[in-house]
Amino acid sequence: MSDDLYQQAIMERAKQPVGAGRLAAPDASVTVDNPLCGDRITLDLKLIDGTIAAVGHQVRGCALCQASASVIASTAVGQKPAAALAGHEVLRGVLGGSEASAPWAALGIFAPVRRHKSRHDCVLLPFEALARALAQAKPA
Amino acid sequence: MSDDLYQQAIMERAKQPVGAGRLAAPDASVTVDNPLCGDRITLDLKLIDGTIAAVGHQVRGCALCQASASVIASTAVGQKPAAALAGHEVLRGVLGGSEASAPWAALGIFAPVRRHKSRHDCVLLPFEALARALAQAKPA
Amino acid sequence: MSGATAFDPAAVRAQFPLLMRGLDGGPLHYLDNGATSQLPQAVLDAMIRFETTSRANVLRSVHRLAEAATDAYEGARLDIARYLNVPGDEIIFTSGTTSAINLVARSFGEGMQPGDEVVVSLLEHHGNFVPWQMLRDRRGITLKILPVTDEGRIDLSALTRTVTKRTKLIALAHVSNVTGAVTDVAPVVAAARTVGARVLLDGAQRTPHGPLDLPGLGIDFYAFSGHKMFGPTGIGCLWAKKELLASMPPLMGGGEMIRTVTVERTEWADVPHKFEAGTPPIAQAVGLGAAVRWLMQLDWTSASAHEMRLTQRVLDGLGRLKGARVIGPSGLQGRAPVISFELAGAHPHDVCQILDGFGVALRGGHHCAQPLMDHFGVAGTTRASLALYNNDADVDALLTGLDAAAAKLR
Amino acid sequence: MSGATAFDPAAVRAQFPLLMRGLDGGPLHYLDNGATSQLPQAVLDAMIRFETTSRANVLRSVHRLAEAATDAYEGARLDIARYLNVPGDEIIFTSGTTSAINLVARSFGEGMQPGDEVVVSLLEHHGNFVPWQMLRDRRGITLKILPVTDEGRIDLSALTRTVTKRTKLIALAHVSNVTGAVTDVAPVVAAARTVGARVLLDGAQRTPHGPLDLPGLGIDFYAFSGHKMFGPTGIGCLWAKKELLASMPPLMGGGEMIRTVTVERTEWADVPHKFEAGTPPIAQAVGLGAAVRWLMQLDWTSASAHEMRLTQRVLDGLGRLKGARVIGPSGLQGRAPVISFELAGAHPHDVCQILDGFGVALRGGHHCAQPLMDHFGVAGTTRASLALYNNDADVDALLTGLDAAAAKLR
Ligand SMILES: Cc1ncc(COP(=O)(O)O)c(C=O)c1O
Ligand SMILES: Cc1ncc(COP(=O)(O)O)c(C=O)c1O
Repeated sequence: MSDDLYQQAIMERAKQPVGAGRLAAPDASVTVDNPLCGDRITLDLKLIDGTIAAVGHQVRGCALCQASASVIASTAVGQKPAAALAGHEVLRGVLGGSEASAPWAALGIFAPVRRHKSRHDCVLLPFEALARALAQAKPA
Repeated sequence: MSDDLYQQAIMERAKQPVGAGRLAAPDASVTVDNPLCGDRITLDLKLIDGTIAAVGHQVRGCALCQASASVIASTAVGQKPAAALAGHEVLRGVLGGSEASAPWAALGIFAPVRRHKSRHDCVLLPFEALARALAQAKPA
Repeated sequence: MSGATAFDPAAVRAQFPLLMRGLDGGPLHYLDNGATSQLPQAVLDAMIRFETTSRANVLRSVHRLAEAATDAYEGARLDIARYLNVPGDEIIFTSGTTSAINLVARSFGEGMQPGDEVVVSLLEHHGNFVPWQMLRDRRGITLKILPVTDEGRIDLSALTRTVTKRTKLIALAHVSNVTGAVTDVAPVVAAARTVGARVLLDGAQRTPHGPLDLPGLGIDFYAFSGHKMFGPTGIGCLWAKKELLASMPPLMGGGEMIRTVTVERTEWADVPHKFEAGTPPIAQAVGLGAAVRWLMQLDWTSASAHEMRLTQRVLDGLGRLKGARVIGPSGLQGRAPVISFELAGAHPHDVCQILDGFGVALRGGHHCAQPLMDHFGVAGTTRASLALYNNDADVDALLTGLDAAAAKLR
Repeated sequence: MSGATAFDPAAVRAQFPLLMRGLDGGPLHYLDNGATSQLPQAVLDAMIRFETTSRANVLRSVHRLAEAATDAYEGARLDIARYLNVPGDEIIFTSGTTSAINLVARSFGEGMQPGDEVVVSLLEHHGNFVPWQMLRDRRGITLKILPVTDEGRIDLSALTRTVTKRTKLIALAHVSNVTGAVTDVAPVVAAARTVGARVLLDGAQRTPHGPLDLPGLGIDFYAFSGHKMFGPTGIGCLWAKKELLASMPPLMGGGEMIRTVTVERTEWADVPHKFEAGTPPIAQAVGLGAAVRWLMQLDWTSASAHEMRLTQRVLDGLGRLKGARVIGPSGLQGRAPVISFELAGAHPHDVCQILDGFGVALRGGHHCAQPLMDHFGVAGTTRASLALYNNDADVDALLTGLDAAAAKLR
């Protein structure tokens, strides 16, 4: 049954997402679409001394996308860009069948998504936005 | 067996076609192609007092096309345009299963073509040329 | 298979091997017919028969196989023409609705001048929207957009102020793939006639629901896909009046569409072959021919009544579901069995995913109609689209699953 | 079906239901493979399996059927990419060779300026000739034509004087569908590189004869059809390097090829989907994937040797037949098993018709290569085109039938 996707861990993150809402004066801000489903995330970043100080996001997307954005907001704050970007790899690993490792252990909640290829992009979209936002912030 | 197409009656007409060659000063001259097979006929007409006085043809086509042009040349000379055009209908009839009637009885040799739809255009092509040539000659 | 027989939904369903097989050992409630319908055994058999007894290229060779293939291919064209009540040589085989409409945009459309106008609506599928946007950007035409009503219909009251002397084409969905609204064609044709514009209907969502009389509609172009009407993928048709087709340049060049080719110049073959460059989708045409023959032996009065009864059940069920909002006509009048809805607080993909757990196949998202989604202020909708083989068990499973989804997601 | 097995022609032939069935109770000697090849049971089975277990639209819905359909479709893309030794996302599904080449002409070609040059050859199939003529008439480019040698090969010695700084594309047949000549690609690529031109190969007659290493050829575009390589009709592919595809505008607009659509503007999706507007030929892609998997498990060293041995037998037989003239290379070097010939005094259609009486399927006519026919001063040729399932009995029947035709027609 595919509704094992909607376990408590994911639904809690999706319903009370950490970091929901835009930041006031972000250092970087990107909007990314999923062309196939029309989902969209806007992700704002604030960096202080090369460390992620705040993450805001506005998601027009499914519970998986919401939950993924929430994990970013709750994990990436306080990280250096490289550590934050590592989350993208950890998530790909989880979708490929690996375990989620610290500091991105929370991504383990997405293990049930693995079997649902058509939903991989839903959880990956916020991380794509994060990567682009960090790239945008770099030259500043 | 489909080689019943190549009976003596057709092959004789094809090998010694009546009217082969161009006319010197035709009143009408048309070239018609079969787009699907690349066959081509040029048909020349001479009319005297509204009667077909001579037919010449140059065929780059198969035995069926040659034989058909030959039947035209041997039958249409001396006819009025309306009688000549009637040959087109007689031939369609033969291909549909009817008997060939005088003065176009010679078209009966094409009865075996009936079963070979892909060859109908081969025998019809010279008659299409004849129709166009007569149309061209009319205003003159 | 000959003569109209009374419509028996269970007997019809039994002819669809995939529906009978079900999904992972459980039943399959296939309600994603608007995306692609299932294939009846008769169509599969016709294609297998073609591949194993008559496979060859068409219009090319004189051997018996090639004659059989050509007969099958051209015979399919005639069957499809009968389904639409038009002459066979007005049917052009394309690879689908999208390529049919793009053909019109790139051929008929190239004859337009800067400032000429094409009128579409806000509810068009991207397949009848993007080609005209591209034409606009290529040729400098003006793209005008008819609004939609609150019930998700094209707002035809806007025709008079939208259509002008510069209007060359009005291109609209016959049936919306999102709202299920059936367009009232007569006023569109009337508006077009007053200014000499042509009318194109995108029939992708109409053709699965029974035979048509295109000349009776008074339109100029009709486009549709095989895979949505119980036929194969990889095939569709463009219908247009012969004089119109004769006046249009071909889009693609290649074999079979020429009369003569020399190094200097090329003369085109006659319609319809002028528009069918290269080897056409032969087996797929044969399959689509079998699909329309299959469709034509059904009693469409009963089949439509069956589709409408199930549609009403879905609408009623959604009416009882808290937070559900139908995006489309509330009643059955002028409506096809395509039902889109929003479930407050729940994303369509999550709804579809949970329903998949109940064996119910739905589609969620923008349905290739983003401008309409923007208009209704939603990212997407959830859509149940029915075909004549659906039954009460399908509707029951849908409504049960939606209750569960609502509970879980909110 | 896994692992390369020794090539057994009889065992291969036994996998083709139509060949086993024969024709009207007699044997079928199918030598019209250059027009369309036959379909092995494995491909038919793959398509039936798709239609009866996984049929749904792709890339759209999240239900299990749609996931299975998407996997099958994208999996086929990867299999085809393996056959050509290229990355999967460089394969674009089209409806055939003709539409693949027209796509290049209408997309890459639109970037050309008046005076820019496209180089083709005199032996091209209309599918690789007419699109460039149309581009010439549309954009004012210059179309340059490489001559052919007496042996029916593209005369590559003319490259240096033909290719100039204005040359943007050299578009040639990889294998001629008339003469069977295999084009020597290296000098073409070298000539193109010196002026920064791109190279397109029309691979329609090459892909049925074993896997390829496209990157090793150094070319930029490759086009081919499924139906000539033991796959379904209604499908073909364009391969091009990803950067090149990324720089090209789409030809068709519609669903699946967009990132976002608003009333004002549209952003395209990434390659390859940018070029696949609308519902693609899904079952046909699945079938073509099965065809290349089937092809890849054969031992192509033996299979090619088998094809070449039969080709030599045909050439020898024609050498003994009075009045026969081969139009094409006299030997096996740089030659595919496509053999065209003239029989003095006999029209190709009559030859084919008489051979049909012997159960031999040939093609006669201009083979969609009228400029080449004009060059050789013939209205058409008779062509025997072989595939790996042909056998000695096919060659025997051909040679016996030709003797009879010669006697009858002259
Ligand atoms: C060399 C060549 N190019 C192009 C084509 C056109 O292929 P299709 O008709 O499948 O588009 C063919 C086949 O007829 C061919 O032999
Ligand atoms: C109304 C409408 N138009 C056009 C299309 C495009 O059809 P296809 O994808 O078969 O080209 C669809 C189907 O998706 C549709 O529903």
